[in-house]
Amino acid sequence: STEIVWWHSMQGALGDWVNDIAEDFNKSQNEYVVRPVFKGTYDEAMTSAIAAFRAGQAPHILQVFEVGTATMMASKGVAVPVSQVMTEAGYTFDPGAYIPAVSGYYTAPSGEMMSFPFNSSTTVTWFNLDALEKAGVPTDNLPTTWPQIRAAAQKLKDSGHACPMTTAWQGWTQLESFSTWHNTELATQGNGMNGPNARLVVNSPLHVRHIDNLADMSKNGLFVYKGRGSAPSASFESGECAISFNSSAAYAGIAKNAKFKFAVSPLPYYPDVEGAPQNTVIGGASLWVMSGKDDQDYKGVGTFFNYLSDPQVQSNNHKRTGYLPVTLESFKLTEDSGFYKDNPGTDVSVNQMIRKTTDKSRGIRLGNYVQIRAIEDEELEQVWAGKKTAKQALDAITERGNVLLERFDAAANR
Amino acid sequence: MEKKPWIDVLSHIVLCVGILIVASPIYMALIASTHTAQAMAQWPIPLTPGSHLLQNYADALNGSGSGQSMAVGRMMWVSLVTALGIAIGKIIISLMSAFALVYFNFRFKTLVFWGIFVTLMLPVEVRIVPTFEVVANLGMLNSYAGLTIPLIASATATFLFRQFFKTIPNEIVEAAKMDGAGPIRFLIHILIPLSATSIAALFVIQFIYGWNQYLWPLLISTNEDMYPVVVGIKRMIPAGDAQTEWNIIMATAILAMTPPLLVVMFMQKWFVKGLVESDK
Amino acid sequence: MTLKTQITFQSRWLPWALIAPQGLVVLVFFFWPAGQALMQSFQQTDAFGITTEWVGLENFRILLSDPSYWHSFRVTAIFSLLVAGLGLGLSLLLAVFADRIVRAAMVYRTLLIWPYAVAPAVAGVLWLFLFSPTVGVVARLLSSIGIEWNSLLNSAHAMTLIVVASVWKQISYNFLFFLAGLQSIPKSLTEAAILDGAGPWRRFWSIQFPLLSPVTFFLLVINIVYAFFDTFGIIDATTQGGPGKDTAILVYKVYFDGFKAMDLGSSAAQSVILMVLVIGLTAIQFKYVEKRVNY
Amino acid sequence: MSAIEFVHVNKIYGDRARPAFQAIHDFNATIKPSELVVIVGPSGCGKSTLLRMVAGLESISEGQVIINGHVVNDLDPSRRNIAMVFQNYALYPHMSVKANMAYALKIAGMKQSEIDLRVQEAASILGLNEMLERKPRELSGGQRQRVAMGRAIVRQPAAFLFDEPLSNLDAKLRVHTRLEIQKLHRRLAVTMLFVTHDQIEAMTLADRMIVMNGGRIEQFDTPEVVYNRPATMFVAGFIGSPAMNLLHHVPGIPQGKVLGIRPEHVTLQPSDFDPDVQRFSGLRAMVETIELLGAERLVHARLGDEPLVIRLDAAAPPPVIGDSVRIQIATHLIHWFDAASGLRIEP
Amino acid sequence: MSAIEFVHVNKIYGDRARPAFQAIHDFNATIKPSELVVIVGPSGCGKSTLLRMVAGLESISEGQVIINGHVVNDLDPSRRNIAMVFQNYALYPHMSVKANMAYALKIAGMKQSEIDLRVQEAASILGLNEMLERKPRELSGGQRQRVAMGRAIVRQPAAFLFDEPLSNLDAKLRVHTRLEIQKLHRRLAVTMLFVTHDQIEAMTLADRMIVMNGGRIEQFDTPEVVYNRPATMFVAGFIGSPAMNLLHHVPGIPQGKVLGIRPEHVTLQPSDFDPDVQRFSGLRAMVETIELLGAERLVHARLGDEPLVIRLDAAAPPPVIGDSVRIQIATHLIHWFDAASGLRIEP
Ligand SMILES: Nc1ncnc2c1ncn2[C@@H]1O[C@H](COP(=O)(O)OP(=O)(O)OP(=O)(O)O)[C@@H](O)[C@H]1O
Ligand SMILES: Nc1ncnc2c1ncn2[C@@H]1O[C@H](COP(=O)(O)OP(=O)(O)OP(=O)(O)O)[C@@H](O)[C@H]1O
Ligand SMILES: O=P(O)(O)OC[C@H](O)CO
Ligand SMILES: [Mg+2]
Ligand SMILES: [Mg+2]
Repeated sequence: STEIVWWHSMQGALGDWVNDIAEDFNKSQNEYVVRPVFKGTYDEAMTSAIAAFRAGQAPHILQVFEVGTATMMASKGVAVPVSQVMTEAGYTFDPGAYIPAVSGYYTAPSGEMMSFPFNSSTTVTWFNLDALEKAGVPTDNLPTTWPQIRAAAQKLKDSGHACPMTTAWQGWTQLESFSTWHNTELATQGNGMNGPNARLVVNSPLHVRHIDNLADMSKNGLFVYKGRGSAPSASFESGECAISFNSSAAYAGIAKNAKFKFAVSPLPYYPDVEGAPQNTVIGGASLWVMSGKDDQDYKGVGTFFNYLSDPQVQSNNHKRTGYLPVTLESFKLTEDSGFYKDNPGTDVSVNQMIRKTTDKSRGIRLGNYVQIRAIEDEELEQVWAGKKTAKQALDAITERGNVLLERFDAAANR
Repeated sequence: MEKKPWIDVLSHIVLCVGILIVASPIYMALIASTHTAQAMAQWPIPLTPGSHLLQNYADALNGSGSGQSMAVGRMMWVSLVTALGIAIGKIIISLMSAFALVYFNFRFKTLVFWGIFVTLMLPVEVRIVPTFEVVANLGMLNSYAGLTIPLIASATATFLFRQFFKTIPNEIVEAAKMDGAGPIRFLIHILIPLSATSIAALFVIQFIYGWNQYLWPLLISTNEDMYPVVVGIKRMIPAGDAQTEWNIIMATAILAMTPPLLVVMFMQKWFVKGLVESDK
Repeated sequence: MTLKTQITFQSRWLPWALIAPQGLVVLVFFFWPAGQALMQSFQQTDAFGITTEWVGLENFRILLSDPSYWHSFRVTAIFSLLVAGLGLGLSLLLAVFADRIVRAAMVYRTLLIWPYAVAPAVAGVLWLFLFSPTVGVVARLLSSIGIEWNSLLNSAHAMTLIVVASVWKQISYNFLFFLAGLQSIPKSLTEAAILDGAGPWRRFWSIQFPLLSPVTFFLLVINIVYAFFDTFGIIDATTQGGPGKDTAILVYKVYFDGFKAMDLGSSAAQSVILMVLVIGLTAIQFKYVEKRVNY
Repeated sequence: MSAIEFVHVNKIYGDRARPAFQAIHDFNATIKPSELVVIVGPSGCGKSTLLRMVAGLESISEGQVIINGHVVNDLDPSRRNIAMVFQNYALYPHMSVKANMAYALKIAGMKQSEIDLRVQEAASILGLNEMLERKPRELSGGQRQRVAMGRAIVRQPAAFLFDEPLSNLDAKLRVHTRLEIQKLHRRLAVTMLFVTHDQIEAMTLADRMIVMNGGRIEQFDTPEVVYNRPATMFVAGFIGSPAMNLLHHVPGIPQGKVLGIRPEHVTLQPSDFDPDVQRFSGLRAMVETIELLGAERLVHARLGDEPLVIRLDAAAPPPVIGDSVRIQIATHLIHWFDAASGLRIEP
Repeated sequence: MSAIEFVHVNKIYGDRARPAFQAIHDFNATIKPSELVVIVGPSGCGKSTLLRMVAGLESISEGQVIINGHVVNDLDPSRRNIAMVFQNYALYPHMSVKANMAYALKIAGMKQSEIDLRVQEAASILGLNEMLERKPRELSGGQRQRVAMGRAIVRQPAAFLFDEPLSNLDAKLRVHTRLEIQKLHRRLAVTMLFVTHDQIEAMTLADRMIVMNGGRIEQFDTPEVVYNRPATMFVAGFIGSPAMNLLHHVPGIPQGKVLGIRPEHVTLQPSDFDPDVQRFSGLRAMVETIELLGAERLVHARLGDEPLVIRLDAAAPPPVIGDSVRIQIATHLIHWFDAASGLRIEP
């Protein structure tokens, strides 16, 4: 049987999940064997893949985080579009079956869907209901706008809660998702979706206003910075922070460790901004098919992807991990199974992504994205630390990020 | 020595405080590995041993916690082979080259010397992609050779041996010559036995270096069968969205540091001796 | 000390045969890749190396015109000095006291040797755990005694954190060398100093410390190289260079740009700069060592 | 210029690991001011221990050490006003000769001008003026030895202690340095305690010498007395080179007595019999080897089953190896010892 | 049992770093089979160099070294059938005594049973049977020395080379080991070349001795001749302890001549003037120090501005320090040297 090698970055319980999927698939047929290989964190896996590709040793399937999407797309000839793989393997592939924000994000300007959305997440708000109740915030009508969030945070603080609100993935939730949620550009060229010649415009008045607001909340002890990436997750799970902006996929951990009632809501928005709320951006990762393999191999990949596209499989994945049910059908299936009734709020993420996207909200796809994320972290930390104003920091992000974008642009045009 | 009992008392105090600080992270890891995941996720976390020791270690070992399919036993084996390979390989090639550098005169000796010396200063990580390409081109991915050989390309051991060889009296060499021993016999019969303590010290240093590799094996192994245990631990530390099971992580961390710790403890006598002698 | 002429063996081919294994490994796995890295520093390329362009010194120009890169020099200097200084200072302190206590020295040594066995990746996790804002014992302990520990936003705290973790990892190694060095100082020297009326403090500074200088110097080189090169794992696990760029030392940037951000050209240029820097530094140090070391 | 008294001094070494070991047994002695006393004895007899107790480097288990009338048992080494010269010199390798000598004075807080003066003075005495700026490693063995003495001299201590200060020197330099120490002692007139296991050194240097064995005093007297009237068999065998012949089984020796005779007092094949001198005669010894030492010859022979060394003038005709020769021993030069106690028996 | 010949041997050291240095100058000598020749001379005179050229550890710059009739210049050290005992013994620290001794035989491919036999034999000769299993560090200095010899003996070499093999031993052990080597030589009757800078050692051991200075032979003769008729002033000053007095300015000494007289041939305050013996008399020397060496006394005096050592019997009454004493020198015991060339002038 043909072996399909799949490099992934799923750690902890998610690693088990990946292995289970592969095992199920391998059992479901006997022509192909999918062999998942853990290759470290997303960035480590990608570096491995780059090195392996250069040496002609790339895997068949590579899991790439959304931040690496632009790099993958810009590297022509590295990957085979997933639509092509599926079609050539004899399966029908309908991008329209996917949630628009998902399919849109992984579709190249040429209209081809490049990678297979595997574990997509989005940004949501997590509430500690016990804490809110104790602070006198009504839990049946959770805050949905920033002014309401601020008020709730104030009450939490007054009730003695040391960390009323925090945020994980600050760049993702407070700049990127924030932008699409408010139907505002983070970068030109449709946030880079239309080509590599995008430039950051993250220093717009709306962005400045929001970051100013957070800075002010921070100064008043309403917002407590708990670190980069997913590090702040633990502070919500432990009950320390009552409100947290985080990935929808934080569900698994919260469900397991939280000793309190919790709820999940869409991100808050500024009600006076026109077009808000629009839709949030995608996170997580997708599966890329690497070029240079045999037809037989690609057939196997196609078969595997076809298996993954099965609504029941997708629904199961969704329920198990908190990642999005990436097709509308699997969403329905999950709904019908009564899962959302039993686990209120778990559908929130889908609901806020399901809308028809605009040119400004399809997603963020920037080159040198990893470094740009690092710049976002660096500069925002300066704001929380009171060393820079929101405006200064956002200007700096724009300026420093654009240097990187220019270089990416230049390389892509070569 | 003069009688200053208060200094002795102070010495003990300072050392105890030092040990307290130095050992506390390890103590916390030990504690964490005896509790449930929930206990470790809430403040206050326990500071005394809990009751889940056996369960956690069993989970870590047979992987019924995070990372079900990871066989810690296999990873330990890979680590062991890698660490031994690096330690022994490095010792062997360094012994040979140090021997050549000290006991022979040949053209370009200085050039060779400096060529080897420079390698002290550029760790694998900052040239990792090109190195990977070389290894891949040589077909050494997924092999113990790929895990070990590129990592023995540094000169630490060569220099330690060179230092040590220079302290061996000339007369011993001459006695061996008169006894009819050629260079190879001299190396095997005299030099290597005499270098025992240096070899022991280097073995410890290199074993630990090999055991603790993370990035390189991660890159070079495209088959999970070839992962060392440190990669396994990193994998149990959930990034992104999964929950953090500190208990299992710490149990695995303790398991992972046990072999090098044992090596250090058992060999510390020779280790220290080797360090002192080579230092002079 | 007389100049010792080394007795040698005669052979035309044997030395080369003996050098061959190491020579080969070094050539293939060090010089070849290092050469390629050097080449990369003059190129701009996309991540997968599909398009490559020679840009001459462009990568260096961009780097050197980036104020954050210069900032990173300063951070590196501060970090290295702190790690080397504290690492050496603390381990020397422990070694001096352990040297005094003849009887229990072995016990103390065994206990102090532990961190040496811990992988940097694991060390990072341990410290992350201890300083975790939520369940970290140290973080909580500090805040309970009134120090609002916030390594996330307070640069000084963040620097403290990575310095502590890095020093911790290196302390056993230094300790072992210092102890060995102290124990090799002839006892009669100490006794002579006692008779000369020197108290323990004075004796340490005027006799033991100067006599340890070869060891100290060796360790200084080792520690600086360690601080320069081997600490990115710890930084990555704890502060990731933050807050801002205040703990982003040079090698972390090399690692981040090259390994995480896949900016190979810039990363290669940085390694070249770093290497030149370290070779220069080491050359200076070795010149100095050669002069000083042989009492 | 102080007296040093040992009053019932005992030293017991012991820690948990090893059982207690008594290195010094009830030691009593008085070193007079300005006296040069040499302590001599075989390795491990306790010489260093004794010295180190005086210096304060070793605690005193029992009894008292009294310097200049004061019990110093509990006094800090630095407060005893005593200087010590170590076998390996223990020079501070990182300090110049000058700094080595000045170190103690500096610690004592002496003025720099005063220090310079004293160092200059000591350097002149020892002929070290030329090398004040050198490091110890740049000196020869003999020069190092002198620096070690200089370091002691500058302190103008109440007493000097020397622990085998010459044993690292080669034979020629040893003789020379021995003479220098002697001169120094005469010049400074300071109390000196000098340890050696070389009996020639002891004989030539000492005003009085202490012969030690197994932690006890065997004899404490002037070199002449020690040589000519050794108090015990041990002293007889230890002092003198080649050592005194100790014969147990010579025909005519009373039971339980040992006959001691120095090699120079045994005569060979006497052709001119002197009736005035009463002699053991008619003995026959078997010549085994002969060594020529320049001015004299040592004949190693065997008397019955006991070895006998005879010292002859090189000018005299040597016996033939393997021959049996007639020897004579002058009765008035014989030393008698009790075989059981080893003590000297005065005739 | 081989002869060793040196024919116009020269040795020039030199490498890029240091300028060429000639350590041996036109050296010619023939060591007869079974002879024990001692090479003696001050440090740096080329003794070791010479030995090492015989051993093959040092190349020969010019001339030939001939062993047993074969020019060995280009022969490998191990093929010269020669054994060497080093100053620091150079025992292999990690091997047992037995293994140390067996090593060369093993390399030569000898059968184990034969090896055992030879080791046993050598061990018996040297009294090492008890300690064959010990490691060198578990042996005393003297025992180590014997192992080093044992290592040489087992090979049954054509010649033994010793490079200061006793200098790491203490005085007593030295005397003892010296005798052992002598016995060994007699027993094995093998050619031996023995280097030392200790002239007593040289005198007592040698069949003949080579006195070297600055890479040249000063004298090559039996100890008696070397002692009694030193060929040069250098030999006169080097051989004998205390050394011969060499006086340049004694009234009555002819211009350009140096008077040599051994300390034992100077007489003090002669009360009984013997008219038969022609003497330098009426000389006055100033007594500076006196050393008692047991059986004799050394009087260090000054004759004019020249030092003069006088050796007296300890039984004779010693002079008083500071006194000016009358001395006499027996003319027939005087050695005369040419002041310019240093060569002996036969009367
Ligand atoms: N610290 C110690 N602990 C136990 N025993 C000791 C200690 N120091 C010395 N001894 C023992 O005490 C005895 C006397 O030792 P000491 O050093 O005084 O001898 P010594 O006469 O100076 O000998 P040497 O001539 O070899 O220097 C020896 O048997 C020695 O083993
Ligand atoms: N490898 C060498 N290169 C240059 N000069 C050397 C070398 N070996 C010895 N010499 C010089 O040759 C001379 C003779 O040295 P050699 O070792 O033979 O003297 P030695 O008589 O054995 O002295 P010692 O009694 O000190 O052992 C010395 O001046 C020495 O410095
Ligand atoms: O935590 P995940 O898997 O939802 O992914 C988070 C995103 O990658 C942030 O960019
Ligand atoms: Mg002693
Ligand atoms: Mg020599």
